[in-house]
Amino acid sequence: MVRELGIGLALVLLVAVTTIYNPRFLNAQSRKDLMLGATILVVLAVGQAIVVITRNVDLSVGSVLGLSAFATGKLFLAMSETPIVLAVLAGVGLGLLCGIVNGALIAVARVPALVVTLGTLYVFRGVDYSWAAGQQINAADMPSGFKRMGTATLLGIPVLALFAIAVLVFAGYYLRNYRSGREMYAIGSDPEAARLSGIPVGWRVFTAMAISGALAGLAGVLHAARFGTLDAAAGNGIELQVVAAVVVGGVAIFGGSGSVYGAALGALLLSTIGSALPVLRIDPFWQQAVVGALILAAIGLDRALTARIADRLRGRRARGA
Amino acid sequence: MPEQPSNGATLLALSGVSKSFGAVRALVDGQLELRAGEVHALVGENGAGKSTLVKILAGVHSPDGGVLTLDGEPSTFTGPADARGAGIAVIYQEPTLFPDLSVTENIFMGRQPLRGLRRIDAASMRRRTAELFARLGVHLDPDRPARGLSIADQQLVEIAKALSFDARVLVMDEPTAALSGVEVERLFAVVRSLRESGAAILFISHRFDEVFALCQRITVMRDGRWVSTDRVEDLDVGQVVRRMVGREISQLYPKQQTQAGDVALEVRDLTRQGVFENVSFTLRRGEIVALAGLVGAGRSEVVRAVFGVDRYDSGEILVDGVRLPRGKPAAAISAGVALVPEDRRQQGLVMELSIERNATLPRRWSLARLGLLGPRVEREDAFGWTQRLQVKAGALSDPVSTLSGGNQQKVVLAKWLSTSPKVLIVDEPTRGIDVGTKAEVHRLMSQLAADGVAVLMVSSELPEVLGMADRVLVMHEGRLVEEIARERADEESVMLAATGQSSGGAA
Amino acid sequence: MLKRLGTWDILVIGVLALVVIASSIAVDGFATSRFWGFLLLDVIPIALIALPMTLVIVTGEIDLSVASVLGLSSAVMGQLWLSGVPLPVILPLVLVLGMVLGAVNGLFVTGFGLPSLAVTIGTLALYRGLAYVVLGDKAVADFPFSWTGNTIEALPGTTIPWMALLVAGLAVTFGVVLHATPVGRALFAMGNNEQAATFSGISVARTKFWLFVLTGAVAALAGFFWTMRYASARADNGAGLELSVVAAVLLGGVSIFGGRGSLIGVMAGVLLLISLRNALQLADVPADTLTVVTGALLIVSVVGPNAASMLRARLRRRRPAVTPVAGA
Amino acid sequence: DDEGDTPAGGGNASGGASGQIKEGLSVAFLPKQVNNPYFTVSDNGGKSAVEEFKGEYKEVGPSEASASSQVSYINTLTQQGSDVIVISANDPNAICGAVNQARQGGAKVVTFDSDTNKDCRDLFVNQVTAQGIAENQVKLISDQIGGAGKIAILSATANATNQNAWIELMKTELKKPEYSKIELVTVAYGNDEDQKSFQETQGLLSSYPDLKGIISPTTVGVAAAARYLSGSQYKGKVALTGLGTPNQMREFVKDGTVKNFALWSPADLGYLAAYAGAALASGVITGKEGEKFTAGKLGEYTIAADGIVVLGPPTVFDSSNIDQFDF
Ligand SMILES: Nc1ncnc2c1ncn2[C@@H]1O[C@H](COP(=O)(O)OP(=O)(O)OP(=O)(O)O)[C@@H](O)[C@H]1O
Ligand SMILES: Nc1ncnc2c1ncn2[C@@H]1O[C@H](COP(=O)(O)OP(=O)(O)OP(=O)(O)O)[C@@H](O)[C@H]1O
Ligand SMILES: [Mg+2]
Ligand SMILES: [Mg+2]
Repeated sequence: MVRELGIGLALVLLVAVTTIYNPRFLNAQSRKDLMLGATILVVLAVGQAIVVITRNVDLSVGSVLGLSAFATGKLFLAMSETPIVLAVLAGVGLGLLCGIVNGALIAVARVPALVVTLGTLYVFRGVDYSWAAGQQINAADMPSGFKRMGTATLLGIPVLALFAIAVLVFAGYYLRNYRSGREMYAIGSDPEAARLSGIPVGWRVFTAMAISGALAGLAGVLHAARFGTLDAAAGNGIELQVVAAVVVGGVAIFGGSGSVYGAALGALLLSTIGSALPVLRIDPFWQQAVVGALILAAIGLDRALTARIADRLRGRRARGA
Repeated sequence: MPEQPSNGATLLALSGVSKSFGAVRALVDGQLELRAGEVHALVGENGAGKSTLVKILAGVHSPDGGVLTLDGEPSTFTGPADARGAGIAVIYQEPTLFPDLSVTENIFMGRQPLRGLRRIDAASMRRRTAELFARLGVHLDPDRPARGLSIADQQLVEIAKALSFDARVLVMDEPTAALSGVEVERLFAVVRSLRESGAAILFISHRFDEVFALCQRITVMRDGRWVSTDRVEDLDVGQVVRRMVGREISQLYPKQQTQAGDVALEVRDLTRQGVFENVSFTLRRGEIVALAGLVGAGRSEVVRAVFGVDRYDSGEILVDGVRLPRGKPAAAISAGVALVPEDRRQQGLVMELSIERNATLPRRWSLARLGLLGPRVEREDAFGWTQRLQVKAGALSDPVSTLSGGNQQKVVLAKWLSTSPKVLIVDEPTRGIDVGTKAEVHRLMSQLAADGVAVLMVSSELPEVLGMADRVLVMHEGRLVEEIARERADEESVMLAATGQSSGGAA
Repeated sequence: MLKRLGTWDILVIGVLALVVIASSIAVDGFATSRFWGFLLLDVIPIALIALPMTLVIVTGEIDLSVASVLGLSSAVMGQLWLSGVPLPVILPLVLVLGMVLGAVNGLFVTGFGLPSLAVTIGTLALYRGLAYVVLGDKAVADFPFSWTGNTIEALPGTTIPWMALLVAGLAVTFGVVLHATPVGRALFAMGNNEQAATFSGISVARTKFWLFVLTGAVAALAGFFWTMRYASARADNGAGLELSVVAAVLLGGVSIFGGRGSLIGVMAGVLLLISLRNALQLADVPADTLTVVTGALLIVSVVGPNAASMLRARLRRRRPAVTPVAGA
Repeated sequence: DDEGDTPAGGGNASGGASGQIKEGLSVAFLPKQVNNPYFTVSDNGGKSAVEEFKGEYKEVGPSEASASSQVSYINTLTQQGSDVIVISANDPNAICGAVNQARQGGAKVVTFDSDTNKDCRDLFVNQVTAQGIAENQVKLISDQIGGAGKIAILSATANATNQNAWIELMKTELKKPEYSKIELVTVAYGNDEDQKSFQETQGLLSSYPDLKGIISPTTVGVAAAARYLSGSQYKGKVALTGLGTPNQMREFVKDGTVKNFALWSPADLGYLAAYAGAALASGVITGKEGEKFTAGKLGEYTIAADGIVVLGPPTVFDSSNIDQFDF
């Protein structure tokens, strides 16, 4: 909780400074833009957080997003009357399929997630490219209802962001309140002890990968709705940003601790930096460097905090016998 | 002694159970019968196969052969979840907690109480934890993470976890190893009430007083085989030990008389906050000094600090009168100190590396010519000591992980003996090695001492301590409480000091 | 010597030989010296960075910032050149820069005890960002031909670039260090079991720190080569190269968890990856398919050995495998 | 399509007819990046040209827009002995060495869309003159904002040569008396990335509340800016023009976000480049200034200074004509 608080504070500070510099940063339009800008990264970060909590990693999310986004476009090209619900389901389903491929390779063949998902990062993207063959799907090809979803708001909150919020709340609730959710933490904390406790480790890791895939698929649909214009390159290279968001959000890269809320805050922070720097009229070339420095600062801070907590606990160990 | 159990039905039984890990035959013929309303002790030397048997009961290992019967029905467990489903709760020898999760969550992982929609009922979970802790007399915050708990507290959490099962069968693998008297008494009270309510309990311990105080029957194991099962009334400690070891103890420790020489190692006021305090002692050439104490007394920490692996807060260490820098094992090695660590799998050996590379790792620089290690240098060098210690291996280029535990231990010994140390520190040198080899190791240590090496031996095995040591240093809760000369050292004096009851003592 | 090769090395070399033979027969223009000249030029930067990366991964760490170090070195080269510093001075300066960048990684990893995956994702962004800060989106291209031309110059009478010879020399050096020196022994030991390595008198933290420094220096050297070969200093040079390097190293049989791998395997892996790519390119296979092939190769390289050993174990005896879950 | 000559300009002694182009020329298109829709369209234009003069067409290229992987493809084409390489350069310098090797190997190299150094290629087929773009864009925005107010430019990357040339000329253009009431407040860079361009647009509008119009002379930028405006309160209030493709912009022209914008035909660009390359390879032209050749249905073109061939003035798209285009 301390960690989430820290990031929340950093976020508030960033928004405050930017708003003081330029009050329009927080007007209705701009608030909406900030939320929209964070939506996709938040959805991906939630999935990634679940995977990282189990001491794995999913580098293929960007490729899955691209594949699913393009598939959504293709679906509308083929059947412009497709109901939105169906399109969302199709995208999520495709992502789920990709996640299942990852999960099966990792859990069944017992190989490191990093290598497998680095491989599927290439494979899924390659499939996406071959399928697209340079085709672009334009906003005009999408039904207006779907595109409206990309900009519509409900009570001042963009509909797309509502998806992200729903995913976040659901995942957060699941991880906290369900046995299988807690078992994911247990696995990340100590896989061997998890096995001794009778936790179905392989199955849970498989599930985590599948969830991450499905959420990347959802992110693809959201991408299609938001950007309207689609080619096969959507989400290219976003994976490291997602991992960074998760790590900045206080999820330990070696598993077992952190929360999806933290990861979402991390994503929100990274995307808000992306929006704030142009408003602050900071040299665009500095942006990436700032992001990198921030990642380092965040993980360094996280470690310092953990060390302090550990020290406090050690101090308490003076138990008489 | 407590009263008769309510009923004596056999809940869980093993017969003819065997289990091998590669070439190591951990269990050859395991037999056990756990009855309702009875506490059953399982004793045996280190490496006798007790924990392996426990893991078979827990469904962690599936046996290679033999029968497991549950309520009279032959059954098989395909995983820990099966055993748990059958009402078997297990406290493993090594705590298996999740460091990142709260104590409460650790206790209820996978079996959290649920409320509507299959959600975890956190409030009732915390309440039940508090109840369990109250029952055990534990003062721990149920919401604190398991990370940073002392071994004793970890063990208590494990006990609370096992109790929370309301299991019919409770298996405890050395639950008291890290506990002090008060906690042990509380645990026993809980165990007795469980027994009265009709549970079957398996209790493993190296402390015979506990065994005789708590248990109704005792099964003795040796070298993976069942030896005997008797009612406590029909046994005494001497009989149990003889059955465990299989021969007279005195044969085991061929101690040569040596003349103590110059001081080789001097430790002054070594302190590490919360772990050990003001530890001072000297070690002379030709001497074997034993560092005794209960598990968790801090002996390993002291010798690790001496070797430079662990940090320490104050004090100094001198080898041949020269001060060792802190935290530099390499410096300790070049000053002539060698440490055979207690955990060979984690600390002693690089399991995936070959025997020859393990055996020569500390001397890789001195073996190199022009900075290069030729293809045969290590093998030729490793050959000498591995041969002398009779390491049984296919080839020296095999990974050390393919060796049996005892042979692995020999490789660790070879690795350090080949550095020709002035000061040899051995931490539990014979843990997990078979009876024959044990005698060999003892002979070797005697021989080295006779050759003028100063030997510091940490051991939890009293007979080993009594048989080998010229002097016995006893640690209790991080302090050196007694120094006992060979002549006056016996089981009682050492145990009294180790349990902190000597109150000053005569030294 | 041959019997000291691991089964995986032999397999990778075998597949490489197969690819070469099959391509020579099936792909027009493959078996030409000109093709191999081009191919070697493509191999050089990846092979170069793969050398220290192998050592880093053998110790159980990873460095994802290498391509950004390459880019930042290139950008700094451009900026220095613009401000009139001569190339013979620039080269050592850039190497020192690489060492400093590597030292920052090393400090975070060993000094603060942070996971290298997280740290180097951070410095991947930081260093690339700094490259843009230094050079912006400019390209500096007016390097003298005496340098740019010479960098890709072939050995007289052949099409083999002399740089390839240099890399081969470095590869032999790294191979000897890793496989036949006390340092190499220490690297394997700490990759397998850090604790046991510490107990054997190995200074794990210090060794890892210097390994990161070395990686930075070599990545900077690759940046120099890159800038000279393409005669263009840009901030985005080599973007995304880190994944190719890691892929090649893993393909070469190095375990991502550390403690296992050989330099011969890695060099065969690099050659396999690039020659397969260039051969398919020559056979007009579209880029998309190349991407798929690269990924599939990587997956097969880890799943293959595991599946095989699991199958063998199952055939030998039926007992549950005790394998911890894959880590990040 | 009829493949006859278009009677534009009339046959001239130094110019050739398409009949003089050799059959069976191998023409390879190497875009900045395959899978990029803009290049898919223009390469397909090239493909129809190659089919007309009965050559062998192929498109190769990297899936990420980097100069280094382009070099690898140029090397491959060199080995394959392509007659004509039509390339859009990711870096004006980095591919020079490889391209020159290809030319030594007998290939004719034509750049299109994005040029290399002029001594690395035989011809550059320019979509439009820089002057033409500048005049066009300034005129479009001035008409939309009524000739007065603050404007900003949303460019691609800060080192994009063509973008910078256009921006410089736009500044000169704005000095003309008829534009004296227009003030250019800033140039922002969206790096030709959708998301970045989107955020930069947002940043522009936050920083300059009284901004009247935006010029985005890049297809990615103008589409992102249009999408931002159409979903924001500024829709219809802040004018936007630039260079964009009809398919990407149709939506925003119809919903009133964008009144008009301009672009050349990417397909024609590829088509012309293919003909230029074929004419070179057939010896119809050598690449010298003043030489003429006929490019199929597009008619006759003359090589300008520095080996540049200009496609022609851009087309302006608005709600009246946009539905006639599909690219
Ligand atoms: N996973 C394993 N792989 C290989 N060998 C093992 C494994 N587990 C145990 N062994 C070996 O099996 C033998 C029996 O071990 P076990 O742990 O059952 O002994 P124990 O009776 O519990 O000893 P202790 O009193 O020291 O706890 C030992 O030699 C040990 O080294
Ligand atoms: N991981 C740990 N975290 C906190 N405290 C620990 C940890 N490991 C050991 N301790 C504490 O350090 C002290 C010494 O433990 P240690 O096991 O080294 O003692 P020992 O006398 O060598 O016993 P053993 O016979 O097990 O080797 C104990 O009080 C123990 O609780
Ligand atoms: Mg045991
Ligand atoms: Mg110990």
